[in-house]
Amino acid sequence: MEYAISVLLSGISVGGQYALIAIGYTLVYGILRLINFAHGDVFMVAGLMGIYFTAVLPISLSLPLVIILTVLLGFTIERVAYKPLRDAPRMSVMISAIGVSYLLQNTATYVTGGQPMTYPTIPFLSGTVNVAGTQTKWVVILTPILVLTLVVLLSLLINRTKVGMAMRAVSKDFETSRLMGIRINSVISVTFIIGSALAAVGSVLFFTNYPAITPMAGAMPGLKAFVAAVFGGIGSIPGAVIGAFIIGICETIIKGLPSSWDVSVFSDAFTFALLILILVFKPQGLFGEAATDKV
Amino acid sequence: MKRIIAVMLTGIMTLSLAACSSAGSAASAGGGASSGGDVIRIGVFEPSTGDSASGGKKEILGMQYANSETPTVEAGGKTYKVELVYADNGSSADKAPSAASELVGKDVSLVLGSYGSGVSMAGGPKFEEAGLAAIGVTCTNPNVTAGNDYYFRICFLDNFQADVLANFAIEKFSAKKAYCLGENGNEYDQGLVAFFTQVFEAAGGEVISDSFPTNNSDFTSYLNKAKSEGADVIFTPVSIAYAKQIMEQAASLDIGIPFLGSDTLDDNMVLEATKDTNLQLFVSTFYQEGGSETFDKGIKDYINNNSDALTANGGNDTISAVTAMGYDAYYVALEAIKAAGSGDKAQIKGAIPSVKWDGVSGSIAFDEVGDAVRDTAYIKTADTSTGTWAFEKVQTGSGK
Amino acid sequence: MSEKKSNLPALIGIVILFLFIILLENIRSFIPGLPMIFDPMSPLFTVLKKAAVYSLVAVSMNLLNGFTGLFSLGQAGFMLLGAYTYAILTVPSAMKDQVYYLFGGCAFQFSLVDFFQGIFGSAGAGYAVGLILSCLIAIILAGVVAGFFAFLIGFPVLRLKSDYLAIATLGFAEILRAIFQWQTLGPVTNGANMIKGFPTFTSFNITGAGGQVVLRLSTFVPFLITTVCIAIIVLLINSSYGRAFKSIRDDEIAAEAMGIRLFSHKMLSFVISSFFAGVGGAMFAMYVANAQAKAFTSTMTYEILLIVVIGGIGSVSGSVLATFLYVACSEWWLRFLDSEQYIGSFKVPLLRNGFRMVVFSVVIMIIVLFFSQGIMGNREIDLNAIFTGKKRRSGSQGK
Amino acid sequence: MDNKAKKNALHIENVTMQFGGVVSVNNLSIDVPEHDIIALIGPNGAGKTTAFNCITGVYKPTNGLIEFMGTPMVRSYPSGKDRKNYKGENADKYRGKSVLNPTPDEITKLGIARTFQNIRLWNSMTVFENVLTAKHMRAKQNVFSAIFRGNRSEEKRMREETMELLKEQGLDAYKDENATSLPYGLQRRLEIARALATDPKLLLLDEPAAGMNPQETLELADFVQEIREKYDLTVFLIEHHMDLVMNISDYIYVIDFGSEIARGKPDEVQSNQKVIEAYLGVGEEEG
Repeated sequence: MEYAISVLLSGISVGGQYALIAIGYTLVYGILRLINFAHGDVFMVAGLMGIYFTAVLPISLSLPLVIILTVLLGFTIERVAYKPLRDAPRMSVMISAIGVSYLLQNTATYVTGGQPMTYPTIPFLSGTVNVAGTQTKWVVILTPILVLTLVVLLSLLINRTKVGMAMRAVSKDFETSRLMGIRINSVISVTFIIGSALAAVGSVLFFTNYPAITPMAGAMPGLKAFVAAVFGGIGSIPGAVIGAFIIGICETIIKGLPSSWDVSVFSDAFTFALLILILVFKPQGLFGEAATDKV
Repeated sequence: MKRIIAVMLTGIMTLSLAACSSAGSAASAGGGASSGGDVIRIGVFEPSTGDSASGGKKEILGMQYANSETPTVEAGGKTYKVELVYADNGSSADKAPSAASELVGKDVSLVLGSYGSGVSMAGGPKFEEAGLAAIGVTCTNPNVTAGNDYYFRICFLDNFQADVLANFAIEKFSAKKAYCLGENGNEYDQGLVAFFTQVFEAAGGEVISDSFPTNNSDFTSYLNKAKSEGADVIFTPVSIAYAKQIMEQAASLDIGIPFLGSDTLDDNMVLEATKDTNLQLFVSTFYQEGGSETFDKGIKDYINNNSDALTANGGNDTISAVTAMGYDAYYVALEAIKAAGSGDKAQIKGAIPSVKWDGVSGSIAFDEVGDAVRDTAYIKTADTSTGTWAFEKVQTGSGK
Repeated sequence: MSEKKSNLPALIGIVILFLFIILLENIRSFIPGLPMIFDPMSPLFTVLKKAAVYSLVAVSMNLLNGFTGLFSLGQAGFMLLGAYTYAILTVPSAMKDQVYYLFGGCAFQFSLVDFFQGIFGSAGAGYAVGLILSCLIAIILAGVVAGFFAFLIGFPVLRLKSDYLAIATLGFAEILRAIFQWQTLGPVTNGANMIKGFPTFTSFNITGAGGQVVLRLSTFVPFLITTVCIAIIVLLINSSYGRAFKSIRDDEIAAEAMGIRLFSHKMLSFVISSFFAGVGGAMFAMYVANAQAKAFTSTMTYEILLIVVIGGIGSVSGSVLATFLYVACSEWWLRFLDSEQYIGSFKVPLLRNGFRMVVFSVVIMIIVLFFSQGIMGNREIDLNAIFTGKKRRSGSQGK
Repeated sequence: MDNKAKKNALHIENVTMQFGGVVSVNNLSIDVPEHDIIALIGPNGAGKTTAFNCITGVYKPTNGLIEFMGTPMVRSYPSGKDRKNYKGENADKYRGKSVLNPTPDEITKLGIARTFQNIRLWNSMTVFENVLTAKHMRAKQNVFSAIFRGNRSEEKRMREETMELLKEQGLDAYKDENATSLPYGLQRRLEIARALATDPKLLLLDEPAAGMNPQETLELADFVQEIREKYDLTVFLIEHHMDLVMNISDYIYVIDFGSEIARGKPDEVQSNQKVIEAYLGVGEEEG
């Protein structure tokens, strides 16, 4: 029982962190129909910035700075690497995204010298707490709460504000929105800003829990978050969050299965198998809307 | 139009680079032609990017220090300046062959490295083809030297190391049940786990093992599993980044089971992760700080007086065993050059098997496969209050 | 105008190229005084071999991504299948116990090399025939296995839209990697350990009685295999099927309305592309002299994709050209960026480990953003024109 | 009316196409007799192209039957959730019979070729290749014979026939031009040539005169009649251009909001009050 709770706790915590990244994916995909491969790496860079800033600045100052700079990074990436390709085929944009991801990873290798970096201990978040006989960090408990709060806030933003309305319009019909005078570029920028800010917050939570950062640290969580976004129905924020939690929990359950079965190695493979299954049988995901092509 | 510009740019880039590189190779070719001159090059085949970069850099550090200590070698009545030539094998098997041929192309007399067995095995055939001897420093996989006449090594092998740790677990903790955790697809981890399992089960123990996927970051499920299975020891022969994660997460879970690690865990980044926790970590290693005071003092000075070296060592002056091994490897190379009497690669290759050297990590001699004859390993433990390594014991294997 | 006649110059050109490569690799044994760069062990030849291998993989990816418009990121997975098929089939039985030392030998004892040596003998010309046959069959089977897997996964994934297809194939490659690394399958795949000991490119060097190399063919062999494979791909692209692929890329709906069966043509392209990726994987195993699943990561696929982009999506000759440039830059010419350099006494700033890859990725981004056509766009270098000196009108299809 | 006497090339019966809650085509029934030129007209958004897409297999109609040359080709009825939400008529007329839902390429193979309202030429190919590629479907070859040139005679035949087609259409001068670099009128023509390359019995033209000037439209009318004779074609077209439709059509169907509002010979339709109200008034100003 204690063991089951500990597995569930890990699952919720992992899922929560995927959720924060997945929201960024789902927002961007919903609007640009672009798999932003670089998103996971933005998350990794946010983690690295966290390390470098806390080394010289107090935490209360450095964390906001990390968020601001990550937002700036996300914004810049969009402006430099995606905007010029707005009318290019989708494949080009995706290649550009892969290129950005490659660049961020290589730059991180250069800066860190390839060494795994240690994320600083953040007071309170890193503190431990005992849940039903299992010791865990506070961050594990706080992540899901924070995620849910953010989902509510984001839903409000999207459903109640002017920017949110524009975002919905753009994701429904890009061309028409443009004709209707919606400033597409600012809507897209806002999307990237929100996504990056969430990635920054996600990085704080994730790396407090798993404190070693390597240049590849963002790739896997990034891909899984994308799978979560697809699973939940791309474009749907609650979908992405639920997808992320399902994937996180499934993953830890697989890891936690008896060793004699020797299946724990497939925790990542499972995620991808799930992706293929969902794409084949329910391509619109759990909460997405089916789209028809115009001839 | 753009296309034409692109082609032109590419052309210019290509030309300038070709010019650049041919200038470079011309220079080295000139050096090669005058090998009767006064320079002997030693190739350093190590990762400085990729997963194993951290270990590779520390190994290079030992060689650099040794090189700064003894920059010349006397052979055949002449004094040669020894120059280290580096090639980054990128910790990956697909980059290793080109890094190896980079060294061959720079006309080195012999090669040292690599940290990591996979890259050594990938580069090995290149050295063999070129008739160039390579001395492995800390590549512990049996297949590095087996079937390759030109590969030697000064470290012990995986099976020996696993044997030592299994015996240690039985002797020290009277362990009956061990939990092993390695990275899926990493031959180092899986090899050690397999050998450990053999020895431990032969001694009547029970082994549960798991593998985690590459780039995994959540280890709490595995650790909780070990706990709920009632393991007496946890054996984690993983690379540094994972070891660090595992230690951090084990600390927050209050796991309370002793950890056994292989030589990769002998790293100050792992050590740091155990500081101010109640973790028990024991690692088997090639060298224990304090083994040679002159070396300890010398290398610490070297590290502290050189900011690049300090960064490479992870920001402090704790001596990693691989650094000591790199240091010894350099001297073994010098001995081989002396015995060969020149910088000729074929003669050096012929001389290596008979080289004997009393290094800081113990005395080194080679057996017929080219492996070092070693029968002891050091076990050390992390002192969690001071954040240093404490010597535990000298451990021998079960003698198999 | 008959086609055969018009392709003759290209054929002659290729033969000359082959001869040149053989000469280049052996020249230093005739004229020992030549610079180190002509040493058969110099980076030049390593780069040539790797580029030969990668250019086949790049062209096979281009067939799918560039000519059929299917954005697939599964190339590394198919290479993995090819590499393992080749390795498992050709490791001599005598080597198996040592290679599979963790598993007490291999569950699959058959070895093509032994089989043919049993027929043709293990020395002299018989050995050569046996070696060539066993490698050839193993390489073809490597392609077949990769193609077969492509066929199986094609059913679910080829119905997906562009970016979903990309991510599904990427996921498939990851799943494959996990399976091949699984210790439980160790007796076949050798688990995490690499399979080695099989014939590599070096095995094709002709040695004399004393074991010394008489004629080096280790660079020629990958060139030969790649050239044959690429020639087949080019013939396919210029055939009726190739036109059908292009029509699918240009406009799927119009293609379907003109009677081109979308699914079966996509499948065809996918299987053929995977077949050659499998062959490329087998050659990759020969190049690195081992097969280990760890090498076939998504980074490898990205690398190949970027090569295709640099060369120009939809250009075979562009892909080949870009591969040689890319491999030479990343593995050779730009290596100097990784170590400290001095110009006089001035230490060039920034240069240290990892800088090469940063510069490299910046260059790639510049190409992707500002020269999205790549080197060649969708044009081709006309070999015939080069070797006859005549310039034909580009785009002329009237041959 | 002699329609009954002739055999129908295409017979559309009770076809309804419903997207969610929107009925785009409602209970449409059309007969296209062999060798005739039949037109389907109606204002923008009347559901003409949707009807075309139902015939060519792009959409699966919600309900109805389409016969080609006397054999059922498409047959469908609403079931499950669709049945509950179904707003059209004859919901259960085809229930119990097998559902036929061929893909567009299968329909093309039967002998129905089409053009598109917004021209869909293959933009990376030359004029010659565009037509040649459409011959792929009926070529006797497999992938191996194609790669190793075992299909040389077949390839030669396809190239010759393509050349012939281009000459007839007056496109041979442009054969090596990129298809999309042609003037608009020629692109339309090329699309028709490409459709002809599939050896159709029935040709569906989706607004063939859209964007053409009066002169080009006149030429087009002649052209359509010419190819009908030459290839013994049946033509079914959607058009806005009233001149063209009135000129060449043997019979006209008029739809609005998905439903038929009138049918008849050109002069009958022209004088139909409903048609004038729904369509002609607007159409004349436009055209």
